Amino acid sequence: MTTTDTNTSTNSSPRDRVTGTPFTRGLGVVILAGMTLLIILGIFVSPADVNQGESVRIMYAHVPGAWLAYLAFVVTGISSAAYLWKRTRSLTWDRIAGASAEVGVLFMGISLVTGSLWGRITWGTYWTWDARLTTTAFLFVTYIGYLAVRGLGGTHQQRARRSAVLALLAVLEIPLVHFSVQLWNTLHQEASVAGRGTDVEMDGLMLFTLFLGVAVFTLMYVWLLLHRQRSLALDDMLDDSGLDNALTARRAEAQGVAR
Amino acid sequence: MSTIAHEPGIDVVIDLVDAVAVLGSFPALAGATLSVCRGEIVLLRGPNGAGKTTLLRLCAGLIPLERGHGQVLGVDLKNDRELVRHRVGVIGHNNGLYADLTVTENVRFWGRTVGATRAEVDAALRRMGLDGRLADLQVSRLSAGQKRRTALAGLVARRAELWLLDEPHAGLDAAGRDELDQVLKMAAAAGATVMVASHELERAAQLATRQVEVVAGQVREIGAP
Amino acid sequence: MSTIAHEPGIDVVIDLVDAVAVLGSFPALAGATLSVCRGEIVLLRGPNGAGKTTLLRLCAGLIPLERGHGQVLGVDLKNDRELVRHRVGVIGHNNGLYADLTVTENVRFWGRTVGATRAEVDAALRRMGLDGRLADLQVSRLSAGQKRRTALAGLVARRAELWLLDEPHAGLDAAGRDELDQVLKMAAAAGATVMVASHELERAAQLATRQVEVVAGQVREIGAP
Amino acid sequence: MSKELQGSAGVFATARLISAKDLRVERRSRVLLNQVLPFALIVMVMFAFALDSDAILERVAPGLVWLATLFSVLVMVSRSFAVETADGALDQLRSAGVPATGIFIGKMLALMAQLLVLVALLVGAAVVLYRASFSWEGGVLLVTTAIAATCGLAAVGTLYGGLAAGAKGRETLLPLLLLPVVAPVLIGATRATESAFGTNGIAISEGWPWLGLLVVFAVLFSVAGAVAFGPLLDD
Amino acid sequence: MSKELQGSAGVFATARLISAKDLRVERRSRVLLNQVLPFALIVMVMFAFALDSDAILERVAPGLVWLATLFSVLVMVSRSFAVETADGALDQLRSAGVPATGIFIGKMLALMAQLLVLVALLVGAAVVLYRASFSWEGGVLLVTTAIAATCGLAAVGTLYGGLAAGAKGRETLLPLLLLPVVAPVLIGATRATESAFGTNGIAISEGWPWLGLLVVFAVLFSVAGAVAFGPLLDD
Ligand code: HEM
Ligand SMILES: Nc1ncnc2c1ncn2[C@@H]1O[C@H](COP(=O)(O)OP(=O)(O)OP(=O)(O)O)[C@@H](O)[C@H]1O
Ligand SMILES: Nc1ncnc2c1ncn2[C@@H]1O[C@H](COP(=O)(O)OP(=O)(O)OP(=O)(O)O)[C@@H](O)[C@H]1O
Ligand SMILES: [Mg+2]
Ligand SMILES: [Mg+2]
Repeated sequence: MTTTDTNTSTNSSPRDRVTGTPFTRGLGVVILAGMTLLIILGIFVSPADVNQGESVRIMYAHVPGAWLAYLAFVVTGISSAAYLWKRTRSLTWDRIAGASAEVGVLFMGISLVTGSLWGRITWGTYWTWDARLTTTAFLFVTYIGYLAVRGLGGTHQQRARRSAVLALLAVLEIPLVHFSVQLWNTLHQEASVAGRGTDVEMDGLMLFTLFLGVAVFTLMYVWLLLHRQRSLALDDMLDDSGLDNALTARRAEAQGVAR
Repeated sequence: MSTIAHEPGIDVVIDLVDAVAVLGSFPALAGATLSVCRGEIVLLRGPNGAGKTTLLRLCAGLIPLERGHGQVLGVDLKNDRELVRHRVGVIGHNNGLYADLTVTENVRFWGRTVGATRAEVDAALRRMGLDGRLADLQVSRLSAGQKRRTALAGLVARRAELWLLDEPHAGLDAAGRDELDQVLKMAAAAGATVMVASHELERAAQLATRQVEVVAGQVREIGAP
Repeated sequence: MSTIAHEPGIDVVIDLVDAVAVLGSFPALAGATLSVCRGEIVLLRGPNGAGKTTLLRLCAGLIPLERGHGQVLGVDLKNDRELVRHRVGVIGHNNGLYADLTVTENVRFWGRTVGATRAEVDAALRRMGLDGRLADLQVSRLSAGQKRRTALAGLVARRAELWLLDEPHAGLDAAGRDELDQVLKMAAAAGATVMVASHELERAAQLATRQVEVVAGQVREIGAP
Repeated sequence: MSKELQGSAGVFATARLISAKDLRVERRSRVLLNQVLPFALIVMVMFAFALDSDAILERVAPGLVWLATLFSVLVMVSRSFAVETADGALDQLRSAGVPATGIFIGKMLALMAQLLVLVALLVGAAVVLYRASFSWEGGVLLVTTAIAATCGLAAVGTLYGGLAAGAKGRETLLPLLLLPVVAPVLIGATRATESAFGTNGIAISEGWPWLGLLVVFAVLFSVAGAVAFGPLLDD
Repeated sequence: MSKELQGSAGVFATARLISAKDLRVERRSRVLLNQVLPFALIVMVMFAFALDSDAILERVAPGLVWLATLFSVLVMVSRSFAVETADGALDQLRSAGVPATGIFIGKMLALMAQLLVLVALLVGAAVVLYRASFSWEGGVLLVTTAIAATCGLAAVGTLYGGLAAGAKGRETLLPLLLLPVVAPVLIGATRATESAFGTNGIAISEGWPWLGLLVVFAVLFSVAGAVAFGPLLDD
């Protein structure tokens, strides 16, 4: 199996390997610091919103969560394309795609949960059949389906090919989620940060806190992605070494029959 | 049957070196080495679960080559296994028939997918004794052996370069077996290559020009019968 | 194996007179007359589509008797064919296995449905060579012959009075065939009756105590081999 | 180890065997958990989307729970019999002389167990998604409704699943047979759930007669199934 | 009669072959006519039961037509691939070197033809059952909507049907994959139909943008399917 094209491949048994490196450990420290700052700024320092009041603080988790989920799914799409393109075909891309989708589902989950908490406070309900909310739910389910297909079994290459095709189709739903607020008249917030020429103006500190949130979530995404990708690589290696053992056993069986 | 087109220089039709194929996580082929030349009729024998079906499916480009080298009809199995497909004729444990279509419709469908003419389809039907009452019967109304005949007729209609047959005799009656053997011998004489997995050793040994034993995912030569 | 319980006076296990069975609207059995005594091993031979499978299914009480008379194990097929069922063991062209269960679980399930003990199930598994690596493998991961073995083990575990086997050898390797033949001979010796449809005439002739030819839905006697 | 003529197992032994087997297949394949459940949730979401109005939604939430259950039943029944027919196991069961009533009860119980899990989760989802809520007494009504309704659905599903099992084009025959018959369950369970939730200001006391309907339905089809399954399989 | 090395048929020849074959299977088995159509009608009636209010019904009629279509698509796709996998024909197609794009187009066209018939009948039923009505321009919108929507549904259905075809538990995997993806079709077709019917006083002009969405979806998934079907089948 072509798993051995990862940089993590050496002769030692995969069971002894860890997924951390000095870089990720450093990254971890930065994330912790950033998180602390975010909590301080988000909960204590930044001002309450004119309309939303204190509840606006949920935004600092909700919005980065959604955006990072988008990012993660886009990364899944890109690395799936990289896997499918013959010249760059490598299972590493497939594992990045899988890892990124898992992390994306996690972030999307965070956004869904914080969103519905926020909804409880501002709209008085956890859930409503608003287009943004519904399309988000569909996106979430789509990637659960993607992960289900990854788990179907077969060889690594089969898994990679099937799921890559699916990922390229699934990523097309993101624009639908993003533009759902324009397509349908929704309860949900219009694009206020990245939106074109909206008249919503945000307090400077709020904006800064939001961007800090995005930055911290991005680092967290990178950290999770690296670890998960490596542990997936180790899983695949474990499969491979399992294959080695099975091969040896089968050959011995053939010897046994021969004599 | 006329001779099959012949690319000069490729007289080794199947060439496997240490081929490994994995089903689930089990190495059903565990380093198989085999080379088969044009015009041979090779019998694959060996106990249940040895890997005969897997070997045939590997050569047909239906499952990936996990490790080792493999060339079939000059095509590299590692990178281009889909290219081998329209040049081989395969029959597996299943028949691959549409139960709602008639015998003729089935054979014609399978013939057409590979560009066979109407005359060829009719000839194949006649060959397998399916041109009488059975011709317009729906496949769901056939007996097991009649289904197998229909599947074989579909295969005969294509006239592949390489025939890969997994227990083709199973279910056929005595006459059917003779017809099939005759078809295979004629195909081989016309330059095609045949590989047959079978447990009916006496009969298959009469057909084969060479026997090979598959044991625990490996291939072992046996002297000519 | 111990002797099978024996109702005195019923030594004719199968007794068909002019039996007609209809599939769709086709008389697959068109007036078959056959009688089989306890302890016999009868080989059903005949061309594809002759009606062998239909005859076996009729005797198993799986399809209705349209016309004529039929008694199996003293049960009248016309009125009480479901009563015959728990006394016969049938294997058809399909295996009847659950793909998600393991070999052992399948055999145990089929054994339990007819009240076989655990020891009997284990013995059956051992008999068909399924007690090693295969025992805990899911059926979906077996080769064709391994599946057939599992199905046969399920049958062996039940120890029926009347065994009705439709091409039981298909897919089995040489060792499996020998094992099966041995099982059948022992069952017959212990007082069971066996009827086997097969196209592998040489092998089946060695097994059978009597041969019968099915042609176009009718039964014709052939002298003992 | 010698023994006499083996009889086949009795009705209840068979039922236990079959339902244990079905639940084991489910445990192996995890179809309910990984696939039916998300499917049912999506069905609920789709309805909500198609209806697209909060006011309507709140009123019809209980109906949606049961509609989603209904569609899941279709999927689960067809899966339950696909397992039997994929390799001719049903034929084998028939020829083993296994009592058909036992097969029916076994498959029905396994189906019912899975359905109960499903309904519990769907009601949970409805509480969250559609903002349903209920009192203590409503809870009792809800639980008994769920049991009676799943029992009825499992009975009728198994019965018709067995009927469709052998047929050609069973993927489509089954819904056709099943849907009209379970309409009473849909209505009864919906009304009972509405009164348990207090939707549209319906009192809990109004729910109990509907529960009665469900119980009658469940009993009727359990008995009918136990009696008729043999002849149905036996074609 | 001698001929050289046979190549397999081209993409469009394959597509024609396959769709002719699928339609012939349908003609023989009459699954659409005898089973799916009644199923869809029953689904529509069931909704009427579950909603149980005339005022609501009239408003949601277009949504119900498309929901019923959607569920029928599930059934039809699983039937379409059951035909291929029942006896290993799909494997045989793969090993015959038949171009996967041709298989995709062929199966998609056959599915689309059947869906169009279904939708036409369902719209007819809606006109009768829910007293919908439409003008001449509305008719044009309705027809183009039906074509675009069925094309999209057929494309995505065939694509995911092929993916699920080999897998264990495909009965349930297919809906899980399919439903979230076709949500846009459901919405778009519903809105376009609403404006064609003039439901809730929506003007016809509002329908055209939705039609655009449907067309984009159909084109996208047709192309995606034609390209991706090969890799998906190929394992
Ligand atoms: C379960 C409920 C919710 C879900 C699933 C949800 C989902 C999302 C998603 C997917 C985004 C990313 C949008 C994009 O940029 O494309 C987003 C952004 C946002 N959400 Fe929510 N949301 C929910 C509830 C809420 C609530 C209750 C509020 C506040 C009243 C809210 C305020 C926002 C804001 C301000 C943004 C940033 C908009 C932008 O600048 O683009 N969300 N939400
Ligand atoms: N549903 C049906 N409608 C019409 N004819 C049928 C139907 N099913 C089977 N037949 C016919 O019944 C005949 C007997 O079939 P049967 O399966 O008993 O044959 P068999 O002797 O077992 O053949 P084989 O050796 O091929 O297994 C066949 O000629 C077949 O065409
Ligand atoms: N999905 C799977 N997972 C694990 N092992 C598998 C799987 N599929 C097949 N096997 C194993 O692969 C081996 C080879 O199977 P194969 O079908 O090639 O055997 P075969 O030689 O054709 O046997 P037969 O004579 O019974 O047809 C078998 O031992 C089987 O148990
Ligand atoms: Mg094999
Ligand atoms: Mg037969």
